[in-house]
Amino acid sequence: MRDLIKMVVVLTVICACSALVLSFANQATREQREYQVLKYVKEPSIKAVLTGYDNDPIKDRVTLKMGTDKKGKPIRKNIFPAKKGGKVIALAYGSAATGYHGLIEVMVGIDINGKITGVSIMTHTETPGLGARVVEPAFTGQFKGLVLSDALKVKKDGGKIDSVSGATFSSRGVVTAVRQALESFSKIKKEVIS
Amino acid sequence: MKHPELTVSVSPHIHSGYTVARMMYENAGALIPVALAGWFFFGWPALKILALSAGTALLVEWGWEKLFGPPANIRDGSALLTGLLLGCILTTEVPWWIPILGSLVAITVGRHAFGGMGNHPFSSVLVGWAFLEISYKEILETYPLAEPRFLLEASEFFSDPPLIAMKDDLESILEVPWSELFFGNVPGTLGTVCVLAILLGGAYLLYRRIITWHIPLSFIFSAWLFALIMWQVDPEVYAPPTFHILSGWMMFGAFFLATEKGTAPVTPLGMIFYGIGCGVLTIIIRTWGIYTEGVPFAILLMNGATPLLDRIKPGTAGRSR
Amino acid sequence: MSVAREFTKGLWDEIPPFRLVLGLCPTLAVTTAAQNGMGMGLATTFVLLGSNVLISLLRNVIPKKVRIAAYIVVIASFVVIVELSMQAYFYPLYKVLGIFIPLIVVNCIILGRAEAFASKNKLLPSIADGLGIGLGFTLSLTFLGAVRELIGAGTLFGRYVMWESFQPLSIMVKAPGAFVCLGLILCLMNWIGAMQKRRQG
Amino acid sequence: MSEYLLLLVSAVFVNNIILARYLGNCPFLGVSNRLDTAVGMSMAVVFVITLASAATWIVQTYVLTPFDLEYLQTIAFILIIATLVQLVEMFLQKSIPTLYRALGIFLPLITTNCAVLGVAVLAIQNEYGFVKTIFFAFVSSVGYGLALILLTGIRERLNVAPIPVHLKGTSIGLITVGLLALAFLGFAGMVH
Amino acid sequence: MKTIRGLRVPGLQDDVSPAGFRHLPVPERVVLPLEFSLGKVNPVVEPGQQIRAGEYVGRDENQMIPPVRASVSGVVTEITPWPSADGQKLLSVVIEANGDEEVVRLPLNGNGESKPESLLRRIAEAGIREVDAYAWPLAVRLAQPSLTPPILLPFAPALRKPVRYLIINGMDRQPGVSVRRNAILAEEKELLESVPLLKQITAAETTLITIYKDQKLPADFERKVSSLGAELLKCPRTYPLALKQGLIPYVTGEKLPGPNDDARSVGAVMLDVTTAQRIAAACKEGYPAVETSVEIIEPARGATTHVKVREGTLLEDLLAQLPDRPQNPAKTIIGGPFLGYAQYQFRIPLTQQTDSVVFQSKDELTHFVNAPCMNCGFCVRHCPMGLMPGDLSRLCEYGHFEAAEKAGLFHCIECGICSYVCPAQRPMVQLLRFGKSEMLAVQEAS
Ligand SMILES: Cc1cc2nc3c(=O)[nH]c(=O)nc-3n(C[C@H](O)[C@H](O)[C@H](O)COP(=O)(O)O)c2cc1C
Ligand SMILES: Cc1cc2nc3c(=O)[nH]c(=O)nc-3n(C[C@H](O)[C@H](O)[C@H](O)COP(=O)(O)O)c2cc1C
Ligand SMILES: Cc1cc2nc3c(=O)[nH]c(=O)nc-3n(C[C@H](O)[C@H](O)[C@H](O)COP(=O)(O)O)c2cc1C
Ligand SMILES: Cc1cc2nc3c(=O)[nH]c(=O)nc-3n(C[C@H](O)[C@H](O)[C@H](O)CO)c2cc1C
Ligand code: SF4
Ligand code: SF4
Ligand code: SF4
Ligand code: SF4
Ligand code: FES
Repeated sequence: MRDLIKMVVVLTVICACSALVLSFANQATREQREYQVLKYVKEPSIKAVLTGYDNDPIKDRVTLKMGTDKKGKPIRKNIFPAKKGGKVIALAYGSAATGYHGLIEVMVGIDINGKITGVSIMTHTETPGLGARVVEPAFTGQFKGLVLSDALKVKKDGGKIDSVSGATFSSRGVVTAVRQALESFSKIKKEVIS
Repeated sequence: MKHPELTVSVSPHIHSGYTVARMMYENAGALIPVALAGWFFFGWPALKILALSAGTALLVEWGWEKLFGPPANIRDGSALLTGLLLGCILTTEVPWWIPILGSLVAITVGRHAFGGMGNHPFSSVLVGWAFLEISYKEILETYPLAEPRFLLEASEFFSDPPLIAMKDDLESILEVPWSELFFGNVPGTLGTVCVLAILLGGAYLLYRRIITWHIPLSFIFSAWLFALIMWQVDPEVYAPPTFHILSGWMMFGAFFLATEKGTAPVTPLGMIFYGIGCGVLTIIIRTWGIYTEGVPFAILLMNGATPLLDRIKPGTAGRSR
Repeated sequence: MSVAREFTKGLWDEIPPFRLVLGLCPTLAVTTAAQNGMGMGLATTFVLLGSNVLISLLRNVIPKKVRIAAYIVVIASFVVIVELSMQAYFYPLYKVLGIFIPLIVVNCIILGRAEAFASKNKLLPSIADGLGIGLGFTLSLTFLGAVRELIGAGTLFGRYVMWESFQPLSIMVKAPGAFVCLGLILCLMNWIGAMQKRRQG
Repeated sequence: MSEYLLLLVSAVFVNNIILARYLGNCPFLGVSNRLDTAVGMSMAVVFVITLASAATWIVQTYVLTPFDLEYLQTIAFILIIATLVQLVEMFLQKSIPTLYRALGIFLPLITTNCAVLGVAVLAIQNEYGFVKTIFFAFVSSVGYGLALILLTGIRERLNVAPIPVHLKGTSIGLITVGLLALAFLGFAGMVH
Repeated sequence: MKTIRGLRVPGLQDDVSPAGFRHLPVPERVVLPLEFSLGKVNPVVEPGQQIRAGEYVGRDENQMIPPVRASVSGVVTEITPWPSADGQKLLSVVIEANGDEEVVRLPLNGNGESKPESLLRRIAEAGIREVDAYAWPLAVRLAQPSLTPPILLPFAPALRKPVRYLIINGMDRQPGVSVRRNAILAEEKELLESVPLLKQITAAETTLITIYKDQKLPADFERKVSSLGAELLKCPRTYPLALKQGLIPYVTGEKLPGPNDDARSVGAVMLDVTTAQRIAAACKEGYPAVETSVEIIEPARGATTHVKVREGTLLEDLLAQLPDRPQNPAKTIIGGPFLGYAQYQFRIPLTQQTDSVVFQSKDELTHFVNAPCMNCGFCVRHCPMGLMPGDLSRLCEYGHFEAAEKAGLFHCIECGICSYVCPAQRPMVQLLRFGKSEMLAVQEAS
């Protein structure tokens, strides 16, 4: 019996100490980890879609609640503002739509007037050599300078975007994601600037 | 009577006289038509590549024998054969160090690390080739045009090897006469394009009983059948079965590579299963894989299954004790 | 054995994974480059050292029956700390090592040292043991990573060092290269071992 | 349906957990000398990996994620797996002694097997649902078993071959696995 | 019918011309071994004792093993271990001959002379021994169930089976030997006489004389055979079809259950034409088995001589009597190129189990080398027993004897085909024998 109690006590103490230390470690590193993830995952895309800023868009990020998911939890969305001399000149944020094989996540840069400054594909699972070619500048470059009123559709659907040959589905996915980003721009702009 | 000098040994007291060296040299001899076809379509560079790969193989074998002794044996011709086979599956466009590196890997990692001929689980030729293919896909897959020396005109149908043409544009291969593929008037690796030459060599191997019909026939037939089924399912997407068996390394693989001694099963049923595995995997890899040619990987995979297939024993006469 | 001996044995006589054939998965998976190998090695060393210290200190407190569970908790706690800090401060390495960071917890070496050494020895030898084995592991992984990186990519610690026309044998940084390369190094170790033995008589 | 088929091809052939993902090497090289042992080990691995992935999925979904405890994943999973293997061992010993005799000796070996924890973590990383997690764990471990059995066939033959002396044992075993992985590269690109 | 795998060696299986037998004079001395694979007999003579050809030299008290009879008349000089063809030393009786050619006939057993029981007794008494090794003595194998001594039945249930097939085998055991083919040509009368006797004894449903396709036969042979109620079965020239492990499945369609089982377990009896001829001589003439026919083969010169000598003649004495003796042999093999034993000396007695002596020249010597198996599968293609000799030999080479046994080691009949075809020139049979002996040693120890 003594043994048993000792076993339970020791294990409990070890577990408790462990939990304590770990939760402390978790707290201590949380900020830094979030920053790192964004820096390495998002920064290359942000750099690709925004130009001419002098701040760290990641440090200055604004987190917005954008509706709720199926379970009623709020969806948080990071908006990365590009500033020049302290003034916001453009925003970059992610958007996603389904391609041929699941989600294609894109980063869209939009200047303060609602004009696209750049589009970059962050993640996708399209077929190498086919759908995967939507990441190429030849495709993403087409979006630069477009606004919401432009026909943001692939040519097959009557728009002005040339789809990657042999990969209509993937192209369509990207275009949809970009369009969705533009559609929410005015709302986001208001919240970020205020 | 005086005791004469008598030799004593265990029975039997005779031997067929058919030795490893003879088998290897005959097997290499079967490559003569193949090499000639390589020269016919791709010119002197074909012989240069063969010489480089065979020369390196012999040199490495010699070195290994000097360093570590038997079972390495430069005189038994197995290294020569390995080198020649490796040369046959390269194009004439590769730089000179490719056959050298390939032979080096084939003889050392592919062969002698495992205790030499007959003990290496994977075809040493294909191990050498796969090292190159994985590392230098672009170099290995740069194809020369076929330029027949005489008799035939340069092909008007193919500027790419048939299998690449198949992947790029299925329609383009449909109007090609099969004879074009049969004679090998297509871009490709130097020893694998000419089905005619390979069949001649293969027939010699069969005639000399170096190989039996089981592996080549089940390999080619199962590939044909599987391709036929797919073709029936959707002829717009999948190539015709006859195209599959006449193009690429199918014939060369079935007669010369899949039958490499030591890496293929030895029982009749085992050989047939092995051939079927090779055939079906070839078509699968050709159709859905990222590598143009399925034959080498199919053979390597089935090499891996050989010890298990060899567990299918021929019916022992009698129950087990 | 002296403390120094406990330390040095991990650097040659029992160097993992070449002599002590354990912990093969991270060895094979992360040694595509010298830097990755070194990072993995150091992370493992940290956990090894930490768990050796703690287990050595607690060795008289932990009841025999629950010792394995206790060790696992200790080791896993250190792994989580490594995981969190790497994510915070060495993100690219964290990404490259990926799933193999949490897998340090099942690395056969660590539990092995806890059970075989730290649970029976005082603090100082346990530190020496953990450091020695850990550094040995780091050296091995760095070496294997360097070889694979050099032949497979032509670089060393990310810097290009081969001649200009060199075409890397990129199979070396893929799965087959990992296995074959480690196999050949083990062969080399066997050979060296045999040479040493012969010299000793 | 086709989704599951692709997952099967992916887990068994393209991303085989041992030949492409390097998980579970130590027991892989340890038990691949005799075919009957390899078959036993394969069955044990399939059993434990599938069970463990299901258990860890439940804990992740209903405990760790809702309470923002994801950072405890590693420690939670390893404890679950260790406990689970213990329980399975006790259960088998009591209830299905024949199965216990077949698998028993392998169970402790599996506790410290990267493959078990690895598959569990991968299933979470890939954000599979419950059924898909179980399927993924099952086919992944079947892939492990397949590779193990193929390797064992080869190694049984290498036991009676004149392997150069310094290459004997683990060394040639690793080279063989390397060449097996080389062969499996033929499946590359068939599915993601 | 079930054809077996095996080997064809065209040159060695060609037909020989009917040479008949050269009868050699009685030798000066004979050596008669008393030990056999079935067991040993006890000597019933003593040194110094006078003896006549045909009288007992050794007998088995249990009357299971056929007795040994003197093959020459003369004086018993010693009873001593003597080297035998297979390299053993066997207790043997040495008789100094007096040149008398007479042989004492077997006593007639009253008037029941043609009843199967008395025929069987006569066969048992005649001292007939067979070239092939069988599990039971000839008289036991031949007896139909009603004639089998009941005491044997509990030990050998196979003997309860009626005899469906009686096979008189006229094919030679191995390529390169033509003793049986010659015997059919030279002693046709005895062969034909034996058929009704054997049919009567065995009560066989079917009686077959097996010969090679296109084998040279005495004139009108087929008709004579069928008039006796027997059939001529023409078989392919595949070695080792003429051995029981090959012929029994070929004829009956059933495999022998185990490596040591007798044909009776599938209801068949098989014996040599030469054995059949000895049976006829014993039953019709009362002539005991004191002679043996031996083929002297010298492949280098293409020479082959069939001789009839008294049993126990030493090879040395035989050679001395030959006018055309072999020139400087490098190797001397008693028992044929595939199955025989190489000798280191010539003082070896030729017994009824000896069918041939081969003299090889230096150029014909085989060199088996200790090369690794290249897994070419040639041996698998040819092994008549359906084994994988390559695998077996590796297992034996590396000491995995139990695995080899599981893979069928003891089914190997040591026919030598795998060694013959192996391109790596591995000493296959030697390795397999080594494995068997090690395994037997292990079993004996436990
Ligand atoms: C392995 C495989 C991968 C495929 N990948 C894609 C893909 O990434 N995108 C796509 O649109 N279709 C893909 N397909 C689907 C077929 O090509 C399908 O026929 C095509 O989507 C419809 O053809 P169409 O759009 O030209 O009419 C894939 C099919 C297979 C077998
Ligand atoms: C193996 C394979 C992979 C494919 N991958 C893609 C892809 O990644 N993205 C895509 O949009 N279509 C993909 N396709 C779909 C087809 O190419 C389909 O014909 C195409 O979507 C039609 O678009 P197109 O009108 O631009 O040719 C794939 C098809 C196959 C057979
Ligand atoms: C075993 C071996 C491997 C070689 N590997 C390569 C190689 O990977 N890449 C390469 O360009 N040259 C390789 N070489 C060949 C030489 O580097 C050759 O001189 C070089 O390719 C000449 O090319 P350059 O004229 O473009 O400099 C190799 C040579 C040998 C003997
Ligand atoms: C494994 C290996 C790889 C080699 N790779 C190259 C290479 O990429 N480029 C090269 O010029 N030479 C290479 N060499 C060959 C050697 O360095 C060559 O003789 C000189 O480079 C001559 O230009 C290689 C040699 C070996 C053994
Ligand atoms: S094993 Fe036998 S045959 Fe071989 S060398 Fe020794 S004694 Fe001679
Ligand atoms: S000697 Fe034995 S193993 Fe060899 S072929 Fe004859 S029966 Fe088969
Ligand atoms: S014939 Fe010789 S080399 Fe060929 S498999 Fe048989 S033993 Fe091996
Ligand atoms: S092991 Fe070989 S050499 Fe020794 S007795 Fe047996 S057959 Fe003869
Ligand atoms: S490190 Fe993966 S099983 Fe040991």
